[in-house]
Amino acid sequence: MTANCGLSLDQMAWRVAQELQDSWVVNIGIGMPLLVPPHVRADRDVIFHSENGIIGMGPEIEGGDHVDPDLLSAGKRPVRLMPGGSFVHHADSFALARGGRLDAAILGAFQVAQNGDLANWKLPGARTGSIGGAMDIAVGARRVLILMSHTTREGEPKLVDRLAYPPTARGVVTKVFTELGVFAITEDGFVLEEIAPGVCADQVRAGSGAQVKTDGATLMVPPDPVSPREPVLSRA
Amino acid sequence: MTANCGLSLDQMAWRVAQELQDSWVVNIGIGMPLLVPPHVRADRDVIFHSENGIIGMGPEIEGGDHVDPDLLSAGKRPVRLMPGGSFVHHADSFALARGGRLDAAILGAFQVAQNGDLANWKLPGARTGSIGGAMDIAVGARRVLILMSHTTREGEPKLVDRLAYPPTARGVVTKVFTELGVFAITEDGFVLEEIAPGVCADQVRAGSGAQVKTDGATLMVPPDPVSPREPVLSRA
Amino acid sequence: MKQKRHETPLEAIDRMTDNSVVFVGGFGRAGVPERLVEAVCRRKLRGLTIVSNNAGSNVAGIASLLQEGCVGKIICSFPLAREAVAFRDLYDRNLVDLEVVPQGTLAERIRAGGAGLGGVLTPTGVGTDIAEGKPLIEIDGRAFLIERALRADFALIKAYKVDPLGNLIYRKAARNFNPIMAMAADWVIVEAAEEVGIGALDPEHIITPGVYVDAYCAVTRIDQMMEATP
Amino acid sequence: MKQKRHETPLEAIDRMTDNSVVFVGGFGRAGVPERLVEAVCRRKLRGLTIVSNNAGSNVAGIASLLQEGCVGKIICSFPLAREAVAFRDLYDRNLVDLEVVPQGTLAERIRAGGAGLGGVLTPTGVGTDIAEGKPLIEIDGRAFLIERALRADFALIKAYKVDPLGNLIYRKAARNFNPIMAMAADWVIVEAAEEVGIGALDPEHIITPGVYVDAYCAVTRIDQMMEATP
Repeated sequence: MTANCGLSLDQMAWRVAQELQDSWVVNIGIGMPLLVPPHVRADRDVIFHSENGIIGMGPEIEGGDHVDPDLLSAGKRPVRLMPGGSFVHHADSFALARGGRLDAAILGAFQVAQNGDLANWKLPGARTGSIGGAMDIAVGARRVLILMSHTTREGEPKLVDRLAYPPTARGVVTKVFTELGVFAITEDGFVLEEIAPGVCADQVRAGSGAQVKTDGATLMVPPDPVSPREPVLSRA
Repeated sequence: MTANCGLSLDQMAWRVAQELQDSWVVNIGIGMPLLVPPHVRADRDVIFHSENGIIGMGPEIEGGDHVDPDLLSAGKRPVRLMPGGSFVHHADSFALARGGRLDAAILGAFQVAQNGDLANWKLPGARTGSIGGAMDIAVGARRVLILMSHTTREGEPKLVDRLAYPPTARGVVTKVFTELGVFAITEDGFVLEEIAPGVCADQVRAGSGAQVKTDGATLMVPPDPVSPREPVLSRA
Repeated sequence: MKQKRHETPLEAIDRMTDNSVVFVGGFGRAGVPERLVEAVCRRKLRGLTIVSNNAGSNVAGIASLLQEGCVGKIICSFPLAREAVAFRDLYDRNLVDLEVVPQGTLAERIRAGGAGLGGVLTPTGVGTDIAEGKPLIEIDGRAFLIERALRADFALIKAYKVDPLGNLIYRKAARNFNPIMAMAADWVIVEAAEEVGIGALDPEHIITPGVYVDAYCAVTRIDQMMEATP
Repeated sequence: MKQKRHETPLEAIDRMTDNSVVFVGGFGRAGVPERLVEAVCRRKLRGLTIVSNNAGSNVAGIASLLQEGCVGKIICSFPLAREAVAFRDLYDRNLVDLEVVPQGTLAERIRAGGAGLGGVLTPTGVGTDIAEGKPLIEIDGRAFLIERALRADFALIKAYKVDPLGNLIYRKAARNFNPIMAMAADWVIVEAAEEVGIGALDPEHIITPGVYVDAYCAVTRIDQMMEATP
């Protein structure tokens, strides 16, 4: 994360949440994306899908006596079920994901390439990695929204020309949300649509490993502090 | 049907029923096979599968006020559900049929070839025919038991060298039950295992369009009259 | 929240257009969305490709679509039932196209469409007329046909109960093709016998999650509308 | 009627043998048949290929199988969870083989095995490491991998309730892989939280029909045994 520059984690989560429209069915990946649901607008009913077979997953809850061991998120943490929610088995859960009924998936990433290729499961040269549901969800969701830091801890760009990491899926990413702004994947590669307050276009370009079209970007105005509708109870 | 020769329809149904072992899961085709269930031995629990999603189908019932329009056999006639029965959707119903959990299927046939090929869906030269579930069930069941008349109404053999009718499935038939006897499909073709009372081996060979090994056949002794456990309420 | 509820079958099908591919649930008369089909007849839609187990019996359901001249093609497993009078008549006069599909293959092709798969490898139909023109593949010495996924523009579904989110349960063997068809169409329209409130259906018992349903009408009135608890 | 009931987990798994392929239900700790797994550990079976979503966490479930030296290979989607300590240790020392499968592909391969299919065509994994060595097929301009069906010799299933016929219901997200694994193994062994009588489970609510179940044990006692009505 670029220190002291751009959006806070909560502001990033808030911004992704604004993408989610009323009645959308949305899959939330483990890690940073788990911060998004509490920021969904109060006038929008978003239905969260968890790949372990929960349709209409509610927010995560703190541990304790009221925790149900049979009601866990994909990140294996206790959650609630929303009214009207239901359960399906794993094949049916991924049928939903691949079958076109996911309006969006919010995933983390190691790298995103300018053609929409996504890498988020395995480090280069590693003997193996954990795919989980990422490949199916990335391929199946109508929109793949990536929530990630703009660069690695070492300052390496994560928006890249071509993936150096093993791919999760090809040409699937719709938009990328980082602390510096919102990036659409277009025919012409990365386009900065919104820029975070206090960030300039040069910073964005300098931190990216691919061409980024920055003219035409609007200034993002997040509430500060952002107030989630529900308390964020846990951090990934 | 060869008139006045060999088993009655009820005796044929009785004989097939004797094949069914305790706890077997059995699919019953439409037509003549529907006569079989009432003859299942009282000391054997046979679970009937109906391809429209009924597991544990009970006997057919007469029409009337107590008929449930949502509980029909594959032949579209009102049935009961046995205690412990359940419902699945069509994909899961055929998953069961193809997936190896059907111990037997009892089907009718136009022709059976000595290599176990089965024809039961389309007449030669016909523009089309009704497959229904026959192809899947014939391919999926562990044992395919054919219940049919030994010859056509015109006296043409139905046990044949090679199919003249369009095939339903290749090499799937286990045994054939006709009014003349019980025929196993073996490496050496048709083998007459049991012969009906009053029938001689020459008759069997004369009525068949393929070699039938008849030596070693035992005499079948059906109860006469056969008494079904449940009244046979309808005829196909 | 998306408004899925419609007052009448005619309103529920308002998005349907000519030349669509349409799934129609049901096996025999169990689970056939007869009121929706009736509405399609009334709208006199043309050139529909109907995917269903049967080609209709007597005058209700798909038979009425055929008689009204709505249907250009039928994809089914059992076209020639004795009662399929309307179909036979049109088929004999070459006024309707037919694709016959083994029933289990039909079910899997629809499910594959719903699951975002390209198709399945099935042993059903190998060595038969059904195999003509289809790729054959051998796995561990056994032959399989590649059967392609099947999706529809619209699905007409008959359910027992529906809630405002579109969650469905079915009744006995009226379940049949309905749940898989609801997964595999771009726009899913439901005719339910009864509408209930959110929360009235036990999450464990729901067969078709509401996310698959786009529009519904209830043949009977709402009998209870429980308040959604947050 | 086939006697499926066993008094203890150890009796329920009595048919299991070395070098089997074994499905183990569960996701995280929800729906893991921990008592059956414990019994497998006690029997010190060897050379098992375990198919499950995870490679075990901490010391329970699959982790204990790994620590006891029962496992030759793991087929799973998520091997490197932070808590997969036992797996990491063995894998780093090359004492266990691994096949990583995308989670949805794993689910479909198992379901295909249960459905008697040879495999499915999936878009998942196209253009990635997962595609290596797998046939690619194009349908309507889109690329799909042919992924082969997966069956097991034994399935270890965790259910909520079971009846003497083996009918099962599950509880919430503990359902996960259990119903599809129960369809795709030659011998299916169930650990249920509760045994109920025939007829106590509503036919509409049964998730796994008893025909799939070969053996079960109940962790708690029979609380009711209704008489089967003819």
